[in-house]
Amino acid sequence: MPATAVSPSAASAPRIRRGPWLPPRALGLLTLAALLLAWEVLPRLELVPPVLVAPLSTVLESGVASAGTFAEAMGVTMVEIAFALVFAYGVGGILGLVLGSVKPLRGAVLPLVSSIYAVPFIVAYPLLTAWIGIGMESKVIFAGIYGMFPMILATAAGVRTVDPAFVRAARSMGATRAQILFQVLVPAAFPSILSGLRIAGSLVTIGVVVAEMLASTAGLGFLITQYRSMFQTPEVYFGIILVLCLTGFLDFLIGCVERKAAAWRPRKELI
Amino acid sequence: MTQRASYLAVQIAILAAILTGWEIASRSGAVNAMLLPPFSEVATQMGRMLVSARFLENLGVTALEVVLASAIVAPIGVLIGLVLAESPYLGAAYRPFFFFLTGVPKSIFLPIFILIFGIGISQKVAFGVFQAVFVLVIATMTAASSVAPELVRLAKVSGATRWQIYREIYWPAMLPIVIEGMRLGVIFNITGVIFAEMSVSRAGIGALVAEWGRNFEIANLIGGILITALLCIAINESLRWYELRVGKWRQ
Amino acid sequence: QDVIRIGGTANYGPVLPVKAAEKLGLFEKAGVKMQFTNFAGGAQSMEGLAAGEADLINYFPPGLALAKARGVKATIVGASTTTPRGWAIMVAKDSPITDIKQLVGKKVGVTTNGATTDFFALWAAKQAGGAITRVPLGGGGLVPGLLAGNVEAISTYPPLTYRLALGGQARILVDLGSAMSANLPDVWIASDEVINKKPEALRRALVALYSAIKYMQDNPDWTLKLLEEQAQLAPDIAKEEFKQTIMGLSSTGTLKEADVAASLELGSLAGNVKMPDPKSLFTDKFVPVQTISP
Amino acid sequence: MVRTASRKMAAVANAPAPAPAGPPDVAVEHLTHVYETANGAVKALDDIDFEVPQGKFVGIVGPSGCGKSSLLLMLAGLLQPSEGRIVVREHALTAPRPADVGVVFQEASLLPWKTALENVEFPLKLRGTARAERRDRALELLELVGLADFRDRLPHELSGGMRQRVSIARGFSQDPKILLMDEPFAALDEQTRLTLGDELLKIWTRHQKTVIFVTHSLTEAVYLCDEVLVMSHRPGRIIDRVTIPLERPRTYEMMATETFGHLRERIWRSIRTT
Amino acid sequence: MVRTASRKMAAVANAPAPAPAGPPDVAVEHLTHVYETANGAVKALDDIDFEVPQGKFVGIVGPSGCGKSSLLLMLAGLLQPSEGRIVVREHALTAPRPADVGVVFQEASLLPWKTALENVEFPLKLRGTARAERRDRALELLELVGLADFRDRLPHELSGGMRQRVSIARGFSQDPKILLMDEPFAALDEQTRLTLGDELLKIWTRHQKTVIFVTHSLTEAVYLCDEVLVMSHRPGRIIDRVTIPLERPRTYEMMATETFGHLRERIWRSIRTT
Ligand SMILES: Nc1ncnc2c1ncn2[C@@H]1O[C@H](COP(=O)(O)OP(=O)(O)OP(=O)(O)O)[C@@H](O)[C@H]1O
Ligand SMILES: Nc1ncnc2c1ncn2[C@@H]1O[C@H](COP(=O)(O)OP(=O)(O)OP(=O)(O)O)[C@@H](O)[C@H]1O
Ligand SMILES: [Mg+2]
Ligand SMILES: [Mg+2]
Repeated sequence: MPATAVSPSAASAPRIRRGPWLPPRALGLLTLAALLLAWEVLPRLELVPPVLVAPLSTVLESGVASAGTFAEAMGVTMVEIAFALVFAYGVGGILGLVLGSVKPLRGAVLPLVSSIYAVPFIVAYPLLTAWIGIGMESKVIFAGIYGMFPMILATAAGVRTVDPAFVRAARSMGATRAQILFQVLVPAAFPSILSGLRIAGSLVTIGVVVAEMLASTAGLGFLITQYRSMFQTPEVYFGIILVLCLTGFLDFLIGCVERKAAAWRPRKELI
Repeated sequence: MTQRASYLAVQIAILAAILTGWEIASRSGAVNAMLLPPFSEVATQMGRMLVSARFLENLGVTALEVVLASAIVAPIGVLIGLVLAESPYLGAAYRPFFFFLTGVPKSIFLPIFILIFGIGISQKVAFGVFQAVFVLVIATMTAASSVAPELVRLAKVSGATRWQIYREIYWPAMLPIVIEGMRLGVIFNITGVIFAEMSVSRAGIGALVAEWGRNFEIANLIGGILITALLCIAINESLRWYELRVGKWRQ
Repeated sequence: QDVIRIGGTANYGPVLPVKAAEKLGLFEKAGVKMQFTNFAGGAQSMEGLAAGEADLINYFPPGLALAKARGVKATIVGASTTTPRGWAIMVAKDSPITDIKQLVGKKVGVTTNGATTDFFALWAAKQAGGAITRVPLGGGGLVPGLLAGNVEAISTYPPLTYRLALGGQARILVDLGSAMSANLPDVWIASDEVINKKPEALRRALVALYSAIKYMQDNPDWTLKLLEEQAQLAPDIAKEEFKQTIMGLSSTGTLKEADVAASLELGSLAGNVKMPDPKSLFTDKFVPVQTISP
Repeated sequence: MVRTASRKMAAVANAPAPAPAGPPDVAVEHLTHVYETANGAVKALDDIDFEVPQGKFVGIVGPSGCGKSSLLLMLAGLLQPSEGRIVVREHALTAPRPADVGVVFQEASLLPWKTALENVEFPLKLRGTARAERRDRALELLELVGLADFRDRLPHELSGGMRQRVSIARGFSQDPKILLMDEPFAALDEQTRLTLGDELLKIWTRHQKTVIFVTHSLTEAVYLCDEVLVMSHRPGRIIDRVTIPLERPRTYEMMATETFGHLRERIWRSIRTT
Repeated sequence: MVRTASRKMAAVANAPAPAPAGPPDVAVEHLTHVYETANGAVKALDDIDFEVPQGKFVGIVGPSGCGKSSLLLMLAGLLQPSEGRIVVREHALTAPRPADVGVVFQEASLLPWKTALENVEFPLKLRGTARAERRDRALELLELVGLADFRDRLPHELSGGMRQRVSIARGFSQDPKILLMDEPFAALDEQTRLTLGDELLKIWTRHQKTVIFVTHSLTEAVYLCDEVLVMSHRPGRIIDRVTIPLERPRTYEMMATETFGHLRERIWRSIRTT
C-alpha cells in the first residue's frame, strides 16, 4: 500500500453523479405546462389581445365544436403530406446519394441544386398555381419538391463525409455501385441523412400547409387562413395545434428510425 | 483547377439551357407568355429595377434585415444545438420542442411577432431568426453527434480545457455540417424576412413583391424573385466557398 | 406633436391619398405626424391595429364587425369609397360566360375567404341565383388562376380590374361599381384608444387625408402624375384609376347608416355570421371633415 | 542492374513450395506512383517490377513510408498507377477484381455499424451467398481467429488486435485467388501472431492461393514466405529479393536454425543499407 | 497468492535504473473494469494491483484483448474503474491530469484537419506556449521521428507508420511526468522501432520520466523496461512481474546475451501459460 494520504472517500468508490433534482422529461413537461398556462392566462387577462391569441381553453372548445370540419381538413392535409413525403424522401434521397457519390455530378450539378433551392419559390406560389393547379395534387407537387431539396443536400453532404476507407474496403470486396450506396454510404451517412429526413419532413409539412393557406379550397392551411381572415382566432389556433400534432407524429416516426439506426453508435463522451 | 473550370462550364451550359428553354417556350407560346414572359423581358425589367432608386432602397432594407438576422441566428442556433446535443439533461428535456416547432409553418406566428416586436426592422429580423434557427439547431446537433470520440479523448489527455475542446475539436469537425445547416438557414431566413415584409412592412423587397403579385405585374414579380434568388445564391456560394476552404483536409 | 400611424395596402387607390397628403405637406399643415405601414391586406391591417401597431387603417365594415366580435376595439371614423367602383367579376377574354346567371356552379377566384373579393363573389352568386365555388387564390394567384383555367371567373379590385380590362387578358362580366348600390367597400377605421385618447390628432390626420382627396380630385394632372410615378401605373391605367377610383372617393368622409347596413348585409352572405347593429360600428364624431388646401 | 540480376536468380532459385508452373498470377511492370498533394507531389513508388507466380507466398518488407501500402492498393485496383501497369491472372488490372484479388488493409476498416460476424459475412453477402451458408462460414472463420465469443460485438467494443483479427477473417471469407495482406498481424501479440501465421499457411496450402504479405517482422517474413522483396526508402524501389529456401511445412523449430538466422540477417542488412 | 508473492519479489529486486526513492508515481489498487454492452457485460480487467515508482520504465505484455488498452485508458483518467482506484503522484485520479499523465494511443488518432506539425504542436498550443517556441519544439520532435520533411502533410497523406510516429512525437511534446504508451511502435519496421526505442530511452533518462509501455514485442519489452508485467487472458489479471536486471544504458549487443534470451524466454513462458 502506498504510504500516501489520500482522502479515502474521494477515491474509494467510483464517482457517482448525483441525479438532477428533476428528471429531464419532467422538466420538459413542466416547461410545456408553463407555456400552456401562459397561453391560457395571458389572453384571458387581456395582456395580449385575444384576437391575436385566444386562450387555450377557448381554442379547444371551439375546436371540438367544429370537430367535423377540422377532421375533414386534417384528412386532406395528411394525405397530401404523406404523398409529398414519399416523393421528397424517395426522389430526394436517391438524387442525394447519386449526386453526393458520383464525383463529376457532385462538382457540376450539386452547386446548381443548392442554387435552385435558394430561389424563394414559396413567394411565387400563387403564380405557380397557374401550372400546378389548386387541387390536392398541386400541394403534393409543391411540397414534395420543396422538401426534396434539403433531402438531396443533406444526403449528399452526408455521403461526402463518409470515411473513404469504408468505400475502398467494400470496393475491394466486390461491392457493386448499388451495394456501395445502400450497404455502405447510407448507413455511414445516416446521421446526416436523418437530419435531412427531419428538415425535409418539416418542409413538406410547411409546404403543404402554406400552399393550402395561399391558394386552395381544402385542408388545414385553408381553414387556418379562412378563420384568420374572419378573425375566428380560437379556430385558427386549433388548426395550428392540429398541424403541431402532424409534425409531432412525423417526428415520432423519425425518432423511431433514429433510435434503431443509432443503436451501434458508441455512447458520446461527455466533456 | 481545370476540373473546376470544366464544372463551371457545365454549370453555365445548364443555366444557359434553362434560360434558352424558358425564352423559347414563352416566345413560341408553349407556355402562356402572360404567365411567363420571355426571359429577355424579365431581364430587361431586372435591369430597370437595379437602377431604380426605389427598388435599391427596398433591397437595401431587406439585405440589412437578412444580414442582421443571419448574424444573430448563427451563434444562437449553434449554441442551442450544442447545448441540446451535449447536455443529456437539457437535450432530453427540450429536444422535442425543437423538433416539433421545426415543422410548423412559421407564418402563423407573424401576428405574435408584430405584437412583441412591432412593425419595424426588429420584427423582420426576429422573424428571420425564428425561421432559420430550427434548421441550424438540427444541423448543429447532427454535427456535434458526429464528432469522433477518440479525438475528444485525445484532447482531454493533451490538456484541453472544455472551451479548448469545443474550439479545437468540435468546431473544425462540425464545421461542414454546420455550414450546410447555415446555408439552409440563410435561405429560410431570407424567405422568412420576405414573407414578413409581404405581410406587413414599411420598406423592403417583400412589400414590392406582394404588390406586383396583387397587381399582376408579372415581369416585375419574376424579376424581383430572381434578384432575391441571386442574393441567396451569392450568400450560398460564399458559404460554400468558405466550407471548401476550411474543409480541404477532407479527402 | 402626436403621431398617427396609418396602415393600409400601399398604392391601393383608396389608400393613395395618404401618400398624396404626405407629398403635399398636408399632415404638417394640419398639425400631426404620420407614419405609414404597408399591410398585405385589410385583415393584416386589422391585426396590426389589434396588436397596437396602427391607429387608423383602411378596411371594410364586415371585417370590422368580425374583429369587434373578437374583442378588437375599433370604430369606423370616415367613409372612403362609397360604391365599389373599379371592382368587378371578370372572366377570361374568350370565355363563353356572358351573363352573371351562367356563374352558377362555376369556380370563382377570390383573394381569401372573408375578404372583400369574397363577399362580392357571394353577392354575385346571389344575383346568379345559385351556388358558386369560391376559390381563394391569394392576390397574386387570381390572374394566373384565370389564365390557366383553374377558375372560370375572378373577383377583382382596382387597379387590377383596369389593368386586365385594358390589357385584354380578361373581360369584365359584372362591373360592381355600377351593379351594386352604395356599400362602403372601403372605410377608415380607428382604434378606440386613439379615438378616446388622441381625438384631436386623429381629427387632424383625417383633415389631411380628406384634403388630399379633395386636392387630387380637383387636380387631375397632378394626380395622374402621382399615379404614374408613385403607383407605377401605365398612363392608360392611371387614367382609369383616376376616373373611377379616385373620383369615387368621398372627400368628406360622411358616413350613412344605410351604407354601413348595406355593407354588413354583404357580410352576412357568408352564412353563419351574425352581423351587429350598424350603429355600433361607426361614429360621425369626425365627419364631415372640413378640408383645407395645401 | 543489380535488380534484374537478383530477379533472375530468384526465378531460378524458386523451387520449393506447392506452386505449379504457368503464367505469373501477378505481374507488375515499371510501376510508378506519384501522389499530388497541396504541398507538391510525392513520389511514393518508382519503377517497380516483379512477378508473382501462382501459388507463391511473397513478402514485402521496407521502411515505414516506403510505399508498401500504396503498392498493395494498386495491386487491388483501388489506386491508379501514374505509370506502368499491373497484370493479374493474364488481364491488365484497371478496377478491383474481387474474385481474383482480396485485401486485408493495414487499418482494419471494419464497418462500424456491423457486428464482428456481420463484418466477416460482408463479402459473402455482397455476392449473394445464402444467409445460413455465409453465417456458418463466417462463424468458422471467427473461430479460427479466436473471436467466436465476440461474434455479436460491434467494432468499437473490440480491442485493437481483435479488430485486426476480424479484418483478417473478413479477408479469408472473401476467398480470393490472390490475397494481399498489409501488416495483418501488427497489432497482435507474438503468440496470436504465430498461431494466425500457421493458419494462414494452412489456408494458403489447402486452397492454392497466392499471397502477397507486407510485414515489419523479419522473422515472420522468413517463416512465412517463399520470397521476400525488400523495398528502399521513399521513393520505394525494390532493392533486393531474397528467396527463402526453407522447406515446407515450416515449423517453429526452424526459427532456431542457422539458415533461418542467416536469411533474417540477410534481409536485415538489405534494409539497413537503404 | 502467486500474485502477491511475485509482487513482493519485484519490489525487492527493483534495484537498478535511475529511479530515486519516494512514493510511487502510479499506484493501482484492486482495479476492475466491466464494459456494459448491448450483449451483456464484459469483464475486461479483474482486480489489478501494481505500483510504479517514479522514474521507472514498466512494460505491459499480454494477449490481444486482455485489457491493456483499457488499463491505460483508466490510468489516463479517461475511463472510470468499475472498482478499485488509481493514485497518481499521491492524488486519487478521477479525471485526466495532462501535466502528470500523457498517452500515446494504440490508434494514432491525429486531428485530421491539422498537419503533422500542427498535430505535434497541439498539446503545446493547448497550454498556451508561444507560437515560435512550440514550432521549434515540434519541429525538433518531428525530426526525431524522421518526419521533418512531412511537417506540412495532413494525416491522410501519411502512411500508417508515419501517422504513428506523429502520434509519438505528439506524446513527447506534451512532456508529462508519466507517459503511457500503447503499442507505439506496432506499425513500424524493425529499424525505425529500434531507433525510436533508443530515443525514448534517452528522453526517459534525461527527463526522469515514468513510462508505462504496452507492447507485443517481447524483445522490445526486455530491451526497454525495468520491469515487465504479464497479463492473463480476459479478464485481464497480472499473472507475472519480471524484473529486467540488465544494466543501463542498454545496447543492441545485450540482445544477443544469454540473460536477455532467458528473460525473453521467461516472459514468453508466462504468456503461454495464460
Ligand atoms: N493519400 C495520400 N496522399 C498523399 N501522399 C500519400 C498518400 N498516401 C500515402 N502517401 C505518401 O506515400 C508514401 C508511401 O505511403 P505508404 O502508405 O504506401 O507507405 P507504407 O510503406 O505503407 O508505410 P508504412 O509502413 O508506414 O505503412 C508516403 O510518403 C506517404 O506520405
Ligand atoms: N468500448 C468497449 N465496449 C465494450 N467492450 C470493450 C470496449 N473496449 C474494449 N472492450 C473489451 O474489453 C476487452 C479488453 O480490451 P482492450 O482494448 O483493453 O484490450 P487490449 O489488451 O488492448 O488488446 P489489444 O492488444 O488487442 O489492443 C476486450 O475483450 C474488448 O472486447
Ligand atoms: Mg502502410
Ligand atoms: Mg489495445
